[in-house]
This record gives sequence, C-alpha cells and structure tokens, in this order.
Amino acid sequence: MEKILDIYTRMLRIRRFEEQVGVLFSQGQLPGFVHLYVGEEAVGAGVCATLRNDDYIVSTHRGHGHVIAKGGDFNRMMAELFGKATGYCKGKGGSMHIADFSIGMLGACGIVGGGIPMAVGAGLSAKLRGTDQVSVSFFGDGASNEGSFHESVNLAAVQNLPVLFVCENNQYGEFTPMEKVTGVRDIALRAQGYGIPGVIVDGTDALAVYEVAQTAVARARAGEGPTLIEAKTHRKGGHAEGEKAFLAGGVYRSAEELAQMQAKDPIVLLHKRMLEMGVATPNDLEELDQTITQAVVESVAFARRSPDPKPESIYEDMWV
Amino acid sequence: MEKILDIYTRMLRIRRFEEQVGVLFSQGQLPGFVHLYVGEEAVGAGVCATLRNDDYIVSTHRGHGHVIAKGGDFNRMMAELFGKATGYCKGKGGSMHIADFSIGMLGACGIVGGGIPMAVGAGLSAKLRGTDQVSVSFFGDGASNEGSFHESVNLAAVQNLPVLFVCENNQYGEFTPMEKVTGVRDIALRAQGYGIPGVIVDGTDALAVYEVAQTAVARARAGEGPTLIEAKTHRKGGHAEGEKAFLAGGVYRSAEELAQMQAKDPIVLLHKRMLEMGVATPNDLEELDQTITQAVVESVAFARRSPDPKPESIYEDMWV
Amino acid sequence: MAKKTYVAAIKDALAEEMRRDSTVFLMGEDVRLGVFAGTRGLHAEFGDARVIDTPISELGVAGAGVGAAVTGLRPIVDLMFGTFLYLALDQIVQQAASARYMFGGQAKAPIVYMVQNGGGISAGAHHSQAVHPIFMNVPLLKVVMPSNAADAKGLLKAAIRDDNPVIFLSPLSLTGSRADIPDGDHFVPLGKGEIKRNGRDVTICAAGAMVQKSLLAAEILAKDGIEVEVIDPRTLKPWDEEMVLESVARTGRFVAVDESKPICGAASEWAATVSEKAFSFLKAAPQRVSGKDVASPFSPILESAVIPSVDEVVAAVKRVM
Amino acid sequence: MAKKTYVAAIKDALAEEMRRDSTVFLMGEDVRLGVFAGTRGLHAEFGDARVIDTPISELGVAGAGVGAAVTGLRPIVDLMFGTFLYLALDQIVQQAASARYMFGGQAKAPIVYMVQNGGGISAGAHHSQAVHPIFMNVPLLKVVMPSNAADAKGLLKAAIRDDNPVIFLSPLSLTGSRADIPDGDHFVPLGKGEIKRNGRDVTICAAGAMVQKSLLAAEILAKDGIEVEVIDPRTLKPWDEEMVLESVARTGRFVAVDESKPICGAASEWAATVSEKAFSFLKAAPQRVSGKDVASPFSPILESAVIPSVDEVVAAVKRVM
Ligand SMILES: Cc1ncc(C[n+]2csc(CCOP(=O)(O)OP(=O)(O)O)c2C)c(N)n1
Ligand SMILES: Cc1ncc(C[n+]2csc(CCOP(=O)(O)OP(=O)(O)O)c2C)c(N)n1
Ligand SMILES: [Mg+2]
Ligand SMILES: [Mg+2]
Repeated sequence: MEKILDIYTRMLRIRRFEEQVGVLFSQGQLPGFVHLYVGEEAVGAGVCATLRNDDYIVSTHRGHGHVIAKGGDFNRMMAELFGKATGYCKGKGGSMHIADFSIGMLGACGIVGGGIPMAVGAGLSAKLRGTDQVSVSFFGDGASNEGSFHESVNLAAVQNLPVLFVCENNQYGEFTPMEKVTGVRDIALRAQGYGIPGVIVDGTDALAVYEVAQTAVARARAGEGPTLIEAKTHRKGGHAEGEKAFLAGGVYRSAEELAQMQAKDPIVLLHKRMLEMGVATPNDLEELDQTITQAVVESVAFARRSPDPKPESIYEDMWV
Repeated sequence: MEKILDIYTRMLRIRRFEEQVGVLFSQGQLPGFVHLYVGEEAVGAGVCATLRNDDYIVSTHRGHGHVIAKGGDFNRMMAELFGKATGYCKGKGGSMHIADFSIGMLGACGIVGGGIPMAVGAGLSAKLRGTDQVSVSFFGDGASNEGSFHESVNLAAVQNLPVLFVCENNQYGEFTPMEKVTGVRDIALRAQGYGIPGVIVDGTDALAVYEVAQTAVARARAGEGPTLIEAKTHRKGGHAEGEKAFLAGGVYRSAEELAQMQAKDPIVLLHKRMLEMGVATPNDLEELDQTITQAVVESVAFARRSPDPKPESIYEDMWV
Repeated sequence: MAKKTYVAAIKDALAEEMRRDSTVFLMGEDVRLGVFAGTRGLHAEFGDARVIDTPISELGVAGAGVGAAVTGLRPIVDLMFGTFLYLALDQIVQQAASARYMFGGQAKAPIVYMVQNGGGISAGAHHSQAVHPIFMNVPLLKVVMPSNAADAKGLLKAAIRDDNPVIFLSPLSLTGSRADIPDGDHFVPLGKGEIKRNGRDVTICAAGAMVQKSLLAAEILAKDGIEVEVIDPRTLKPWDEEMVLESVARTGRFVAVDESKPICGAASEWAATVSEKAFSFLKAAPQRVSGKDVASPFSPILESAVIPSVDEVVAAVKRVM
Repeated sequence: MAKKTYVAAIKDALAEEMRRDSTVFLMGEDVRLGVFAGTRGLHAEFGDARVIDTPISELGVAGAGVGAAVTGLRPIVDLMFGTFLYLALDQIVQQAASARYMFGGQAKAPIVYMVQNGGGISAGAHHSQAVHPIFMNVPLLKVVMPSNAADAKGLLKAAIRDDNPVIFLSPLSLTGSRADIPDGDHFVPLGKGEIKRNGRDVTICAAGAMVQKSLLAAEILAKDGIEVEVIDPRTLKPWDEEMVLESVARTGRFVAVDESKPICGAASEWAATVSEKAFSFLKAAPQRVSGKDVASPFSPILESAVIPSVDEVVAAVKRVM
C-alpha cells in the first residue's frame, strides 16, 4: 500500500518536474537539448522503487526521470538545467549528464547505449567487493541495436553480475519507428542469446513494472545473475523538446497512434487504480500534487537565484 | 558427385597449403603472426562451394582457408606470406590481410569481428545494384561477442540483405574456452534476436555444411534475407603458430579433448565417405593429393624467387 | 548567387551528386526526416533504396559503408555528431582508410563520412568535442571542414566524387549560418586552401568555426593598424601547406587558431609545420589558440570559456607583433 | 638490481600493486594465460575474482572498467593491442576521461588501460599503429609510454596508484627488451621526463621505442663531434615540457622523434611547443621525425621503411646543425 503511494509519488514528481522543464524550454530559458520522460514514468519509478539508496542506476539522454525516481533533488537538477553553479554538476553537465553519486545515480549519458557498460561495471564492482548491491541500466529500444548493449549483456551474463537491463521500449529512436531498424519486435527475446531471463512488461503499468523488477532484483541480490526487462511504453512528447518546430511538419506518428497512447497515461492509470484500491483519497492525491508542484516551482526559483559558474571554473574538476 | 570432389579438393588444398605454412613458420621463414585453419576446412570449403565467383566473402585473422576455398592462388598467397612484391598485397598485407578482389574475396581481417560489417555492406551493395550476388561473413565464436557482430546482423536483418553469417565455432577464442566468455552455448540462438533463421551444423561434415549453406544462399539470392549458420568445429593446432613455445607449458586443452577432436578430422571423414560412396578411388585421391602438394611446393619456390618489395613502394597504393 | 544556410548547401550538394551519379547513396540514423546535415527531403526524390534510415549502430553502419564502397558504390554515411565517430573509429581507420593500402591497391573505397563537429550550442560533453585531429593523425583519410555554406557545398561535391575515404565535418555552430552560393555545379577541390582576408603583418591559419572568429579578430586588429592575413585550409588533410608557408614568408608571423584540444591538435600541426619549414622567415614565436583541454561543459558561460574566442585570437596576434 | 624483460617488469608491477591494494584488479582477454602484457601467472596468486578473462568485447569491457572505477575499485584493463582501443574509444573518452569533469567532480575514475603500442614485428596494418596521439588529443586522460623495463615497472605502479584514467602503452617492439630494474618499490612519478643522455649541441625529444634509436643516433653523431641530449618524457600527457624547454635553452636546436604518424602526432606537439615557448633560443628550425603516413605494411622491409630509423634521426640532427 505504502509502496504504491511511493511509486505514484515518484511518478508524479517526474511528471510535474518534466512539464515545468518543457515550459521553460519552450520559453527559451534552458540551453542545449532536452529530452523528456513524460509518458514513461512508470518504468523508472517502478524499477527504482525496488532499489536501495546504495544500489546503482545508469541512465540515458532521457534521464531526468531516472534521477528523480532514484531520489534526486529538484533544486540541484533544475539548477543544472539552467547551467548554474549550484547544479548537480556545477553547470558542467546539463540535461544529458546529470548524476548524483550520493544516491547511486551514476549519470545520464548523451551517447545512446553508452551507459550500459558502466552499469555492468558497477555490478561487477558490487560482486567483487562482496556487497549485495544491484545495478540497473536503463536504455531505449534504439540503444538495443548498439554494440555496447550486446557486449554488456553478454559480459554481465558470463560474469553472473547483479544487473538489471531495463529496455524502455517506446517504439521509436528519434523519428524512426523501431520495426524499421530492429530485427525483432520484442527486445526481451534477445536475452536468449545470452542465456539470461528476458521479461516483457507493460511499461505503462507501474505496479507490473515494480513486480518484475522485484523478481529481477531478488535474483540479482541472491547472486543469480542479470535479467533483461523490456518495458513497452511510449513517450507523450517529441524525441526532444522543440521537435515540432524543428521538424516543420515532418510527421512520423499517426493521429491514431497518438490517441491510443494518450489513453494509456501511466499516471492517470495508477491514479485511478489507487482510488479503486482505496490506497488514497482524491484529496490525498490532490495534496500530494500540490506539494510536488510547489517543490518544482521552488526549484525554478532556486535555479534562477543561483549564481552562474565562474569562467575560471573550467579548470576545476579535471584531475584528482 | 562432382560437387563432392570439388569440396574435397578445396579442403585438401587448404590442408596441404596450411601444413606447409606451419612448417615454414616453425623454421622462422615467415614474418609476423600466422593462424592456421587446419581442422576447420569443411566450413570454408562447404560454404564456398555454393558460391559463384562474383559472390563476396569476408574473412578473419584465420583467413588462408577462406581465400583458398574461394579459389585463391597459391603462388600469390605464399608470396604474400613471405612479404614479397608478387604477393596478393605486394607484401603490404601479410597473413591477416590477404585479399583477392578478382574472386570476390574482400579480405582477411586482423580485427576480431572487424570484417562482419564489410560483408553486410557488400550485401547491401548487391541489393542496391540489383544483382543476385550474395555475401558471406566468416567469423569465430569469440567474434560473436563483439558489438560489430550484433550491429551487423541486425542491420542485415532489417535491410533484408543477401548475407550469410557463418560462425566458425571452434570453441575457443585464443586460449579461453567459449563457455567462460559467451552467455550461450549455441551462437545460432542469437539469430532469434534479429528475427532471422539460425542453423547449427556439424562443421566437420563438409557435405552437411554445403547443404545448409545452399539453403541459405538460395534464400539470400531470392531476396529473403540473411541466415546465421553456426558450424561447430575445432582447430587442430594452436591459436597461432608458435603457440606451444609461447605458452611455455600453459595448457588449456585437455588430452581427452584433443583426442576426441583428432578423431573428427573433416578431411579424413570426407575421404572415407567418398570412397564409400564411390565418388572416387583411393588412387584418384592420392593423385589429387600429389598434384596439390606439388602446387604448394611450387608456391614456396615462387615466393622464394620473387623479389622483395622496394622500400619506396611504401608510398604506392595510398590514394587513388 | 543565392544566400543559403549551411544545411541547405549540404542538401543541394547531396541532391545534385545523387542525380549526377546513381551509385551515390546516403545512409544514417534518421536521414529520411533529417536531424542535421541537410538530408531532409532527399527521400522524396531518391526513395528507400538511396536514402536509408539505419539502426543506431555506428560501427556496423560505418563498416557496411566500406563494404558497399569497395564493391562499386559511393556511400555517404551520415553519423550525425563527430563524437559518434568514436564508436565507428575501428571501421573507419582499419577498413575504410586502410583497405586500399593493405590490400596492395586492389580496392578503392570512395566513401564520405559526414558529421557535425565541435561545440558552441551547449550540447554537453558527449556531443561537443571537435574530433578532427584524430582523423588527421590516422593515415590515409582525407579530412574536410568547410567554414561556410558555399565551401560546404563545393567541398562536399568534391568529397563525394573523390575515390578515397573522406571525413566531412560541418562545424556544429555554423549549421544555420548563411552564405552566398555560386549558381550551378559549384565545386571546390579538396586540398586547396583559401585566403579569406589579405594582410601583410601576420598570418592566421584557422578552419571551421574559427575562420569567422579570426576574421572578426582581424577587423579589430586592423583598427590598431595590424593587417592580418586569414587562411582557411578548408581541407585539413591533405592540407594546403604551401599557401600558409608562402604567406608566412611574406608576414614573418604566425598564429594557428583551432577549436580542437591543444595537445596534438590541428593548431599543433600547423605551428610545427610553419616552424619547421618557414623558420627563417619567422620574426616571432608562432602562437597557438586552441580549445581548452577539458571536456565540453554545458553552461554557455563555461563552454564559451573553453572554445577559442575572438579576444584570445587578438591577444595571440599581439603576442607575435 | 636485476635484469628483467619489459614483460617481466610489468608483471612485477602488477603483482606488487595487487598485493598492496586489494581494490586493484585486472581484466581483459586471456589475461589468465597472458598474451603479452605480463599478466601470466597472476591468476595463480590472485584468483578468478581479481584476474578476469573477458569476452572479446573491447567497448563493453572498457566501459565496465569505468563502472567499477567510479564505484570504488581500481581496474586495470588489458586490451592487448593499441589499435584495439579504436573499438573502445567511446567508453574511454566519453566515460573514463569525462566522468569526473562532466559530473562536476562527483566521481573519480582510477583506471588503467594497458596495451602494446606501435609496430616493428610485422604484425600488419591492423595491429601495428602507434595510437598515442589520439589519447593525447582528447581531454583528461593521462598517457604513459615507457621506453624500457625499469621505467615500465615504475610508471605502471604510478599509473595504478593514480586516481585518474591512464593509458599505459608498452611499445610492441620492446616486449622482450631487458633492463636493470632497481629493487624494491621502484616508482617513477607520472609527468616526469628523464634525460637519457646529456649533450650540449642538440635536444632530441623521443618516447617509447624511439628512445633507443635516438640514443643510437646520438652515439653515431658523437663520432662527428655532435653532442646530442636525448630526453624521454616517459609520460606523454601531462608531459614534462619544462625539461625539454630547459634543454633547448641550452642547446638551441631541437629534433622531435616519434613513431606515430606525422600529422597531429606527438612530434608535432613537441615541435610546436618548443617553437612557441623556446623560440628565442632556437638557432635552427626544429625538425620532426615521424612514422610515414601510411598504414603499417607487413613486409619487414616495408615496415622498417615506415618506422623512423636511426639514419633518419641522424639526418634530422644534421639538418639542425
Ligand atoms: C551513439 C549515438 N548515436 C546517435 C545518437 C543520437 N540520438 C540521440 S537519442 C537517439 C534515439 C535513441 O533511441 P532510444 O534508444 O530508443 O531512446 P529514446 O530516445 O526512444 O528514449 C539518437 C539516435 C546519440 N546520442 N548517440
Ligand atoms: C578486436 C580484437 N580483439 C582481440 C584480438 C586478439 N585476438 C586475435 S584472434 C582472437 C580470438 C578470436 O576468437 P574467435 O573469434 O573464436 O576466432 P578463432 O581464433 O577461434 O578462429 C583474439 C582475441 C583481435 N585481433 N582483435
Ligand atoms: Mg526509443
Ligand atoms: Mg574460436
């Protein structure tokens, strides 16, 4: 019960934060690229709700949701997106490189598939140090066609590492539908090529995600090796913010598809379910929403009043 | 019938050439590294016997056998191994870079897995040019753990290219047994991750190899896409020539394993079968052997009497 | 003459060459809708067979291009960002660049790898590094980095017609920049530099996005009576060292300006060449202006402190006076 | 003091550091039996957990090392040949080198990538290229290339103890070379060069396998009365430029000798630095001797024409006299 509320809270925190980021981007207030996680919240939240603080996750270019799901701080995130000195990376990282090592969040990653080997290494590290930490690699359907995916999963398999490979299959890599570039419909099938379990889950159903992740985490902690989880999901927005203007009418998702997708909003679905299950009252959830929204607003204020990094700081954080 | 003799001839040509190369290497007459194909002849021969001159193959570090199977010339090969100006690559290539573009042999490759993308590109080229040529990528079990394998097979699958991926599973990558580093026993299983057929064949049975290759070639020529063929085989010698001295007693294959393997010599097996089937008389085969052996001997003489490349020739063959 | 953006110039070059030669085809991630390099719209004219959306598989795609090139086609492989070439490096160096040479001249590999190079738009560490020195250092590649839309069109056409592997780098920060483009089959030969501004006092060699900055610096310096000659090699390899050496023989002073990192960067090469081959003409120590030797930071304030600035170019010129 | 081979020195360094610090571990292809880098025998002492045979997956293994490094371990990743680093470049640059900086100092990545570098044994194009300029050009890596067994031992120990990512390059042609190795915990700090021969007339900067060739050239030249100072930076990045500049201030003449390719190579960097910072001391144009700008040919005759020779070093020194 509490867990469900916990998961929902993580999801809503992601959603409200991301909505705000979208607005800020459209107003031209944020430099660089921004890829939103809106629509995919159930995956990050469902998985991270099974993790301990000292477990590891490695994320993607679409990484805000993972940071928040793992317990990241709005203020330091927002400040980073504004490129401020108070940001997680002192303005050096930005949207695609947010990390919070204090909560085991080992970084977003601008290189598609680039974070997967790192997650395997964190799992190897846990094994060699004799802890029962687990490591989660989030990546997209598109990333599953990178060599790094293949090498990483195989390495984790043969070393029997405590790693969850979580493929967020939103069915697109940028503007290209996955069936055009991926030889298989279900990425989970690829698990067979490494002799590890492959599981498909409805990525819009947070509780289902939580369940399969729990099983995989238990396996990993028990020293039984990695699992490949494929969460079928969708992104509500474009590949990156500003996409519509950028594509100038170049449409790649049909109206039907978009409508179908809207009907499967993971937050709406869980909200409904919670009321049905009596986990929370509408009032509770409304209050929660307000608290979160307030925190998002404050993070913007925090970011705005934060100092810019000093140009000289380019020479800091180089070598230890 | 004729085909069987053809296949046997290819195999024996490989064997006799390679045996000679082994001797020359042990005498310190050949520079660089040499990886022999002895024991694996049935794979290259069985596959190449299904190909036309204008079909393509791309090979590996263990490439002499593929060149010969595709119809390569002993003299130019041997001269290349000696680093002579009359060699296939004018002494610039050596054992790991022999190529014969006139017979569609697009090169051996010193980088494990490095030739696989090229084979896919040759297949793409055939498709785009509207020919019915096919392209074959040979690679090892170890190579199947490289990202290049994964990316290449997937690309060929989604583009539906006329490519055969032929994994020569000799169960070792250098001195490491495959089960230690490969998540799956049957590389052919990986085909499922790309939605293409995966076939396992006894790689010591040349006729069996020929048959599965024929099916795959027919599919490819008909525009039905790629096939992954896994040929279970073994190498009779070390990973590279000179290995025993190099390893200084570091043994990695058990006596039982070696004995088992010796009993499955693909040439002995086919020889026996041909006699049983009445494809040839012992005398025929003996004559064939002598002819081949003679050609090998001549190739050594050719190489020896060939001129060294001129140092100035380092500036030739740079840019067109 | 028509004023067009860098991206539009690239698209024109691609379309014209694809019309001219049916063996030319294009492949890469999202080339159909087009992310950057001006590939948008080509699919409508040339169809699935010649405008191919690939998986996100840089190594495999780069290598497949080589296979197509050595078997008679002329692939253009769009890999989007220069930093993604790190993933493809093995196939580019070991296959594309080496094939002809290591096979003793049996093959030719007419292939163009096309990417956005360098920083300037807060794209962060993973997308913003200028990668050209890597490709200048490995053997047997040609490397092109046009500094404006007109050169981009002319050089891309030359790259596509060249029978050798070419790395074609569009400076990321110039994507939307405009220039007058000569009508018709505008062609700029590989290996020929251009004097972008004449001057008698100092020679600057600068490429890509640094050309404009050097020209701005030259204007500022002109007010102090310092006349700077700005040379854009345009092709980084093989490069027009004669043009630079001839200029230094006149000016006696040299500044190399490049966005890439300072150690073994393009500026290092230019400065070393000038000091080796025009030493007797030099009146002062050649100076380098390069990107700072750190990963590209996200914050615009930090990123502009990392990329060479007009002020830094001005200061370097003053050091040689 | 004991005379040992380069490979044996490496093994000693690995064993001593693995004994000293239980967070140090080794992984790579066939590290158990050991192909090159002196890893043979370590498995017997340190077991499966600390001597890990990996799949042939350079990119994945290089990246897994980073994940282990940022979570508290000190991996040594043996990738066998320098050219195999092409496959791993993305993870080395974008993760190992960048992690600390792009995450604003949150992480440290104490990792050593260990390979054989360069040519000289007819290993052919795919195995013989000297790759160090690539790693010198990208930011935030340390790059080490010891020229003899003693330095190899001392520098490898320093690399393992360093908290930053280090590329450790053993010149392929020196694998079997022997040197006297000081007893005990022989440690050579990163970033410190060494004058391998004193001389008053010309300064040579050379690294790796080129040090020995430069010393041979110096002996030949001494017969003509030309006294050459040979400096081995040992660490290529960050490098001991003070030592070289100080020497050039005395000799006034400079020759850079490096096995890597001539464009944007190490010799380019050294020559550019000297001409930029010691210009007023220079009595002649600095000269570079580099590998020829082609893929490494197989034939020993051709390969030795590609790699800098003692004769070429002698000739370059004569050019600056
Ligand atoms: C190595 C690499 N290639 C290409 C890109 C450009 N790119 C950024 S996101 C993206 C699509 C990724 O698709 P997927 O893995 O499915 O993730 P999604 O964006 O759908 O979450 C691409 C091609 C990149 N950043 N890195
Ligand atoms: C990219 C790369 N990594 C490592 C090596 C070193 N190496 C050469 S052959 C080999 C083993 C290859 O195993 P496999 O693919 O099974 O082929 P086999 O030798 O068994 O025929 C290795 C690791 C290499 N040449 N290239
Ligand atoms: Mg996707
Ligand atoms: Mg094998």
